[in-house]
Amino acid sequence: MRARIAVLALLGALVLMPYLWMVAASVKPVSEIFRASLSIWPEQFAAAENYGKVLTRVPVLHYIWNGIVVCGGILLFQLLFAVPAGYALAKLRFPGRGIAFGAVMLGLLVPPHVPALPLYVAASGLGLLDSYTALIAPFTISAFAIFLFRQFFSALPDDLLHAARLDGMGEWSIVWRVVLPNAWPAATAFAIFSVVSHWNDLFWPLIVVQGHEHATPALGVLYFRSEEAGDDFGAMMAAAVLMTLPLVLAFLLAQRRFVEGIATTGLKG
Amino acid sequence: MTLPAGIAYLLLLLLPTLATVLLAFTDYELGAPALGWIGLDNFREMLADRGFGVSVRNTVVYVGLVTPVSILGGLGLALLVEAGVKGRAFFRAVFFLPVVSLTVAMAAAWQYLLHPTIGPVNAALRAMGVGTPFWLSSSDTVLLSLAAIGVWESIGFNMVLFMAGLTAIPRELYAAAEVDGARGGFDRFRLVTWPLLGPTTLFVLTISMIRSLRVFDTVAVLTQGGPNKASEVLLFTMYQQGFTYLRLGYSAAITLVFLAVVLALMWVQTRVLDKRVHYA
Amino acid sequence: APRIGRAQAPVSITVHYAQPFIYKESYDAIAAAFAKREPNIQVEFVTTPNYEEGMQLILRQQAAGRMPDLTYQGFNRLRLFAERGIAQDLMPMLTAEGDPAALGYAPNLLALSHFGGFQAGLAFAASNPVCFYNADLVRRAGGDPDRMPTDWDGHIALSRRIEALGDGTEGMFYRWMGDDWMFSALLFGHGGRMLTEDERDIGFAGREGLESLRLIDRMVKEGGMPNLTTDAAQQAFAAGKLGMMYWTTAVLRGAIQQVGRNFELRTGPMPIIDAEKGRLPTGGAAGMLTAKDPAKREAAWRFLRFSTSPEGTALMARNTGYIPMNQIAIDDPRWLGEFYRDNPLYTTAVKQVPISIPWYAFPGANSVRVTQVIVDNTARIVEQRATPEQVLPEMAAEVRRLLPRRGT
Amino acid sequence: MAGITISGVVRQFGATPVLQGVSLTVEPGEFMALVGPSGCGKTTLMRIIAGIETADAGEIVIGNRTVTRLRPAERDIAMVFQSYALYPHLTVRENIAVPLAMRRLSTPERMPLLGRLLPGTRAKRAAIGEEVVRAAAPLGLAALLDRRPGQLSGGQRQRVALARAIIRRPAAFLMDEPLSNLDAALRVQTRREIVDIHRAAGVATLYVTHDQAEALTMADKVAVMMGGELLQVASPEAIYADPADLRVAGFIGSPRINTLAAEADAAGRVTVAGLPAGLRTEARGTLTLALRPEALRPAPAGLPAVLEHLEFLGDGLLLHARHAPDGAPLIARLEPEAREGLQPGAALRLGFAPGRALLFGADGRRVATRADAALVAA
Amino acid sequence: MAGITISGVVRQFGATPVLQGVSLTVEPGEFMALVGPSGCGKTTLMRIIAGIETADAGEIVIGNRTVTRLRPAERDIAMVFQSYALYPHLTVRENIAVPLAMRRLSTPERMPLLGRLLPGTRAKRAAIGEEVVRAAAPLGLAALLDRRPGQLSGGQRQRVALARAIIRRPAAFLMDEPLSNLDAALRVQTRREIVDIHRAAGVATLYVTHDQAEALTMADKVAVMMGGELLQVASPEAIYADPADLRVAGFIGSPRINTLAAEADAAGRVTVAGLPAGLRTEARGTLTLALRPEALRPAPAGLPAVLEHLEFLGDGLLLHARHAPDGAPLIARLEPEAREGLQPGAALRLGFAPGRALLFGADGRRVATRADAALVAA
Ligand SMILES: Nc1ncnc2c1ncn2[C@@H]1O[C@H](COP(=O)(O)OP(=O)(O)OP(=O)(O)O)[C@@H](O)[C@H]1O
Ligand SMILES: Nc1ncnc2c1ncn2[C@@H]1O[C@H](COP(=O)(O)OP(=O)(O)OP(=O)(O)O)[C@@H](O)[C@H]1O
Ligand SMILES: [Mg+2]
Ligand SMILES: [Mg+2]
Repeated sequence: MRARIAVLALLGALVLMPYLWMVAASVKPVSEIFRASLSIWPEQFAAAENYGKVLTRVPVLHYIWNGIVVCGGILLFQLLFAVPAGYALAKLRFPGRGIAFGAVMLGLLVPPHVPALPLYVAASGLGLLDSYTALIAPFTISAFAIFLFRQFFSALPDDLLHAARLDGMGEWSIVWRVVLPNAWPAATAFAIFSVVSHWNDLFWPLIVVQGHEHATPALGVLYFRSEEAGDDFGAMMAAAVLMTLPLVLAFLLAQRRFVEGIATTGLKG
Repeated sequence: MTLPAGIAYLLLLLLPTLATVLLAFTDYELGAPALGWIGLDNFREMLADRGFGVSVRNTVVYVGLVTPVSILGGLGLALLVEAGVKGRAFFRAVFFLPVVSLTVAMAAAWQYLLHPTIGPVNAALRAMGVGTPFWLSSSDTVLLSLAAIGVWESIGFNMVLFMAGLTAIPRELYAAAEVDGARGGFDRFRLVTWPLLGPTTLFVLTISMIRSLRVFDTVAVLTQGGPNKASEVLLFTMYQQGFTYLRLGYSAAITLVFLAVVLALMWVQTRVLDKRVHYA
Repeated sequence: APRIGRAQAPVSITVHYAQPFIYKESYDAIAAAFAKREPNIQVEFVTTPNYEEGMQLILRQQAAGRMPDLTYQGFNRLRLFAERGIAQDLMPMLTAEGDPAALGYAPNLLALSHFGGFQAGLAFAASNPVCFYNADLVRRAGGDPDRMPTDWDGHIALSRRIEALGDGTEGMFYRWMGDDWMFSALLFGHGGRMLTEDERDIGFAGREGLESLRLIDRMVKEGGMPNLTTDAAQQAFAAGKLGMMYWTTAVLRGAIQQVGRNFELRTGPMPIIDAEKGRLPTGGAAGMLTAKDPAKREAAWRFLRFSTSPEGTALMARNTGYIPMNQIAIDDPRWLGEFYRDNPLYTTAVKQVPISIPWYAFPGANSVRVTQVIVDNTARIVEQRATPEQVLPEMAAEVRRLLPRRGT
Repeated sequence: MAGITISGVVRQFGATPVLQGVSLTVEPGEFMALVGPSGCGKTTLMRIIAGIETADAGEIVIGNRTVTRLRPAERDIAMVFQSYALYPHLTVRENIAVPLAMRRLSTPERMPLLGRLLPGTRAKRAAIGEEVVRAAAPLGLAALLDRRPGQLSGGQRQRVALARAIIRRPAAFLMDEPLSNLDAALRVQTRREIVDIHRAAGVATLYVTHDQAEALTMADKVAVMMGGELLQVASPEAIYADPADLRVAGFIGSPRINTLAAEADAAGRVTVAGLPAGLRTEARGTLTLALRPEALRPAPAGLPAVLEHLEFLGDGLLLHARHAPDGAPLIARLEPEAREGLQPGAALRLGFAPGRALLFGADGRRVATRADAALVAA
Repeated sequence: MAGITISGVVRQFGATPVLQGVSLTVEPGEFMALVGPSGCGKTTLMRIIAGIETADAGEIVIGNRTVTRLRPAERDIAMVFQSYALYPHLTVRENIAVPLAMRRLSTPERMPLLGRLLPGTRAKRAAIGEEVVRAAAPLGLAALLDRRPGQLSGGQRQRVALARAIIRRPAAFLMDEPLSNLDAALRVQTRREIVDIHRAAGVATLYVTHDQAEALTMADKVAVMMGGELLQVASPEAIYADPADLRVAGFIGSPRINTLAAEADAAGRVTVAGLPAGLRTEARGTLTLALRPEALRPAPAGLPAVLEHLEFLGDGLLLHARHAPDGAPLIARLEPEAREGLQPGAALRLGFAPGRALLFGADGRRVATRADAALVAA
C-alpha cells in the first residue's frame, strides 16, 4: 500500500508539472518566467500585477457567469436529448435502430469545424449571433453523450427494466427514474467531460461572440495572447488559473457524487 | 423516445454537415463570389497532394501512439487509484486536472517544459548525460512530443471512464474469484475486472481513437503542422485548407474521405468487438 | 488637424480589429479622442485574437451578409479582400478631402495597401524586421554592442562566438517560419522579387532567391542557428540564452517586458545585404472600409481617417510600438519626438522606413498556400535535410503550380 | 374478474425449443401452481405472459382482452421475479411504493420537488406510505423500510420483491419462486399471507414453485410442465393420487415414487418379477408399476426386498431398500416409531394395498386397473 | 483432515449488530447444517469464514491454521454463493474450470495464447476439462457446458455454482442455499450427490439451507442460529425431538410445533387450560407446552378443539383446529386415510402421548418432564 502511494505520487508529480509551471508563472513578473534557472518560486512576486491586469482588463466574473450559463445550458439539453436516446439504443428494439446507431457513430466523427459554417449562416440569418442561444444550441445534441450512455446502459440488468414496466412505468419514467439513477458514475463522467470541453472551447465562441457581453472564460485567456507581439505570459497564466479554478472546484464536487455512486450502486439487488 | 434527439441531430448536425459535404464537389472558396460544380476534381487533387499523404501518415502514427498508451495508462491509473482508500480523492483530482486544462494555457507550459535549451525536460536529460532533442521543432521528435501531450490530456479522462466502469462490476464476483483461488491482483484482474470492463474498454477505445484522430488544438497552437509538415494531421490539414487557405470545397472533400474511412473502421470495430464484450 | 465636418444624425458603426491585447489601449484612446470630435458617431468594437481569425470573420460575415463597417486587417490579407470584391476603393474619398500627401499619406505609405489596382485600405500600423540582441552576450563574446557588424558575415561570425560561450547559449535565430515575411526580408535584401513584374511567373528562382536560401543555410551551418519554434526562440532570448534574434519590431514591447532586467536588450537594423537595391518588407495593419449604407460608410470613413491622422497614428504608436503610418506624425517631432527620445529601442524600425516596401501578397486564390510552401521548404534547409540548390527549384515549381493560371 | 388463457405458445432460443405449443387456462380467481423440472421453461412462460419475452407463436388473453401485442405495462399484471429485480437506488419503502406511485400520481405529482407543492400530492403520498407499511409488515420488513437492497439478505430481498407485487390489485399475479429463499417458518407464514391475499382479491394467479408442499397446499390447480409441454393440469389431489403420466407421477411426491418393471399376461393379470401383484388391467405386455413411499410398509408378504438404511425426517422415517429380484431401489415412508426392529442388511417384504398401486403403459400413459387379489394388505 | 473452528465472531453493519459473538466448531469430516430465519446472519457468517467479509472481532481456524487475517484464496475453501456469482463472460465449462485452473496452472500457463505454447499446458488443460465434465454430468449440466450464464434458467445457474465449488477438494466447503432453486426431484438427487461427495472426501462442510428436510437428512449436526446467536448445535434427531429452546422447537419442523400456555402447580403437575396434561416437572408457574403435529391425533380424550379445515399434502393430511379454551391454533399431521369422518366445524379431542410433549420455562429454556398419568394415549 505504501508502494501504491509512492507510485501515485511520482506519476502525479509528473502529470502536475505543467500546472505547477502555470501557477508559478502566474505569480512571476514576465521577465522571470523564461529563465534558464528552474526555480518555481519567483524572486519578485508579481501576483498582484498579473492578476490585477486580468481583473481590470477582463470582466472575469462576468465571463465565468457566462461560462456557467452556457455550460449549464448545454449540459442540460445534452442530458435531455442523449439519455433517452442512449437508453433506446441500448435497450429497446425498434426498426431503424442500426441506422440510428450508425448516425450516432457518424456524429461522433464529425469535427466541430464541419457544420460550423452552415450553422453560422443559420444563426446569423435568425439574428441569433452573439447570444446565449447561439452558444448553446449547436451543442445540445452530443453524439458522444448518446454513445456513452448507450454503452453504460447496456450493462443494466434487463429484469430491472422489466420490473419497472410491470410496475407501470412508461419508457420515459424508466429512463429518468431507473436507468439514470443507476448510471450515476457514467452520467457524472459525462457531465465533467461536457462542462470541461465547452468551458474551454474557443472555436465556436470565437465565431459567434463579438464583445464582452456573451464572452466565455476561454476568450478571457485568449485576450492576453498575441502571435505577433508575444504573449503576456504572466497575465495569460493568471487568467488561465482564474478560469480553470471553477472547473477544478466543480470536479471536486462532482467527484463526491461519483464516490457516492460507487458506494450505493452495487447493481446486484 | 429518440424523437427530440433525432430532430436536434438532424438540424444541428446532419444537415449542416451534409451542406458542408456537398461542397466537396465544388470549388467553393470562402469569400469567393461564385462556386462551380467540379465533380471529383477535389478527390483527384487529394491523391496527388503530398501534404494530404503526409497528413494521413502522421495521423496514423499519432493515433497509434496515443490510443494504446492513454487507454492502458488510464486503466492502470484507475486501478491504482481505486485499489486503496488512502489518497483516493486526491489522486483522482490530480490525474484529472489535465482534462480541465485550457489548451492555450497548457501549450505555453508545454513549450517551456519541452524547451530545447531552458526547459526542465532537457535539463534533466542533460544531467543524465543523454542527448537533448529539439522536441517540438525537429521533424523527428515533433509527433512524439505531441503524442506525449495527447496522452497527458486524455489519460485522466480515460481514468474517469474506467472508474465509472469499475463501479458496475458486482462485488460478489471478486469474492467468488478470491474463493476460487485468484491469488493476487493480477489474477483478479484477468478473471473479473478485465472481462467485465469489456464494454467500458470498447467505449474508451472508440472514444480515444476518435479523440486522437481529431487532434487539432495542440498542433494548431504548438507547431502549426511544422516543421515542413512533420506534424501535419488530418484535421489540421482540413482546417488549414478550409479556413486558412479558404478552400472550403477541398477541405470538405478531405472531411468526406476522413469520415468514410473512420466510419468503416468503427463499423468493423463495433461489429466485431461489441459481440465479444456484452454477455447477455 | 484633419478637416472633419459634422454628421447630421446620430449613427453607430461597428469597427473590427484583431489582437486586442496589443491594440486595445490604442483603439480605446483613439475612440475616446474621436468621440470628442464626433459625438454623433457611436463606435462599437469587435475584436478577434489574431489577423487570421480577423480575415475569417469578415469572410464568414460576408457569407452571412452582415459585416462590420470598418475592419483593420493585416497588410498581406488586403489583396485577397481586394480580389474578392470586399474591399472598397478609398482614393475618391481621400482626394475629396484634399491632396493625400499633404494629409500625411505619402505615396510609399499608400502603396502598402494598394491592391487590385485600387486603394484597398489605409495603413494604420506598420512594422519591419529588426535585430534584437543581448548586449551582455555580445560583450562577453568580444563584440561591441554599440558597433554591431553591419552585414551578415559579421553577424554570423559573432553568432559563432556567442555560441562558443557554452552553457547552452545560442548565437542567433532568424525567425523564418509562420509566413513568408522573413524570407522576403532576405529576398528583398538581395534586391529580389517574389514574382516577376507582370506577376506571371516566379521572381525568386534566380540568384537572389538562391542567395537568400544559402544565407539561411549558412546561419545554420556557420552561425549555429538552432532549430527552434518561434515561441521557443523568444523564450530562449528572454532567458538570456540567445544572442541575436531577427524579427518584427512589433514584438519589441513584449520583449522588453519579458527581458526585464535579465540583461541589456538592444535593437539594431537588419544586416545590409545589398546596400543599394536592398529593401525590407512591411508588416502591420490597414483599415478597410466595408460599410454599404451611405451614412455608416461616411461615419466609418471618418473614424478611419481619424485613426490614420497624425493624432490617431501617434496615439497608436505610443501605445503599441508600431511605426506610425502618417508621414506628418513621423516627420513632425511635435507628435512623437519625445516618445522616441525616451524609448530609443523603438527608433530602429522608424529608421528603416525609407527602405521598407510593401509585404508582397501573392495573387489568386492560393496566396496563403504559397507562403506555407515557402515556409515548408525553408524548414528543409534549417533541418539540413536538403541543400539550397535542391530546394530552390522544387520550391519554385511548387509555387508556380499555385499561381493563378493565365487568362483566368 | 379476469382469467388468463394461453393458447399454443411456442418459443425457441436459437435452435433450442423451450416452449412447444403450451396452452393453459387460469380461471378468474383461480390459483394455479406451475411446477416442472429446472430449465423446463416455467420462467420463460411467465415472461411471455407478462410480455417481457415475446412468443414465436401463440396467443395470450387476460380477462377478455387479447394482450399478445400489448406492452407489459398495459397488461395490468404484477410479477415477482426469480432474480428479484429490485431498484438498487431506492430504499425498501420506495421500492414497494413504486407500483402505486406510478398508477396513482400524475406525472407532475411525481416530480421530485414540484410534486410536493401540488395540492393533494401530500395526501396521496401519505396514503401510499400507509399502504406500503401495511404490505410490508406481515412480511417482516417493517424494520428494513429505509435500507437499500444492497444491505439486505437474500430472503429479505425476496420479500421486498413480493411486497412490491402484492401491494396493488392487478388483473393477474405472476410469481416466480417467490419463497425459495425463505426459511420454513417464514415460508409457511408467507404462504398463508399469499393465500389470504388471493382469497380476498380473487385475482387469477400463476405461481411457479419448486416446493411441492407449496404447490399442493396453496393451489386450486397444479400444472405440471416438462420439456416445454404441459403434461397434466389438475387439482392437487388428482395430480398426486391420480397422475395421468408416469413423468408426472415421478416428478410429484418426495421422496420420488417407486417404480417397478411389471408385466401383464394374456389375461391382464399383472406380475412383478414373476410374482402376481394382485391387479388386473386391459393393457398387455410390458408395464410400469408405481407405488408412493407411503403406500409401502413392511409386511409379512409383499415385494421381497433388502433393507439398506433408514433416514430420519423428524415427523417420519424413510426406509431405503432394494427390490430383491432386480435391485431396483424402493423407499417406504413410515411413522417414526416404526424404527424398532429394522436392521440394515436384513431381508424384508414390503406390502401395499392394490388400490394404491398405479400402472403405466410402455408409452408412460396411465392404465386403468382393478384389484385382483390382495397381494398383501397393510 | 481439517475442521473449522469459529470463536467469538462479532460483526456489525453500521449500528446494527448482525453476529453477536458466534462460536462454532465443525469437526474434520463433519457435515454441519446451519439454519435460521431469514436475515439472521447465516450468509454473513459464511462470508466471514471465507474471508470475503471481515469480522469486527473473533477468530477463524481452519485445520490448524488461524486464517483470520488470510486472504480468501489462501484459506483453501470452496463456496457456493447464494447469488451464484458466476462469471458472466465465461461459458459453463470455463466457469466450472476456474478453481482448478487457478490452482493447477501457473500464471504464464493461464495466458490466452502464450499459455498454449508452454509444454505441459495442454495436458493439464485436458485433465481439467475431463474433471469439469465429471463434475457437471451428475448435476445435469452436460448439455449446457458451452452456454453462458445469461442463457441459463435459475436452477441451472445454481447447479453451475455448485459444480464450481465441488470440483476440487478444499479444506472446507461452504454452501449457501445451494439447492434453493431446484425442483424436488433434482433436489433429492443433488442432495445425494453432495452427501456422496462429502462421504468420499470427508471435507468439513458448513451448509446453509432453508429446507429442513435437507438439514435433517444430510447433516451430521445442525446449528440453529437466531438473531445473531447460535441457540443449539446438535444431531438432527436431537434438534427435532429434543430442542433446548422454545425458539428452536418453533423454528424446526413443518408445520410449526403447536404451543399452548401451561401452568405447573405447586406439586409440579402441569395443566393446560385447567386440564391436567399428564406431566410433572420441577418448574413452577407459567410454562409452554409444545407438541409436534405428528404427536397429536383425534382421540376419545385429549385437548378439546374445533376442527377448522383439512389440508392435503399428498403423503399426509394436515388437520387445522383451534384449542377450544383459548382459541390457540392446533395442527395435527395424519395419515391420508384418516380423512373420513372429519368435518370442518366439528368439535373433537386431540390426544397425545405425554412422552412426546415438550415443556419450556418462561425464559424459553427446556424444562425436564416425566409422565404423570396419561391424559390420552393415541
Ligand atoms: N451491507 C449491509 N448493510 C447493512 N445491513 C446488512 C448489510 N448486509 C446484510 N445486512 C443485514 O444483516 C443481516 C444478516 O444478513 P445475512 O445476509 O447474513 O442474512 P441470512 O441469514 O443469510 O438471510 P437469508 O436467509 O435471507 O439469506 C440482515 O438483517 C441484513 O439485512
Ligand atoms: N437467452 C437464452 N438463450 C438460450 N437458452 C435460454 C435462454 N434463456 C433460457 N434458456 C433456456 O431455456 C430453458 C428454459 O428456461 P427457463 O428460465 O424458462 O427455465 P425454468 O423452468 O424457469 O427453470 P428454473 O426452475 O431453473 O428457473 C432452459 O433450458 C434455459 O437454459
Ligand atoms: Mg425459472
Ligand atoms: Mg443469506
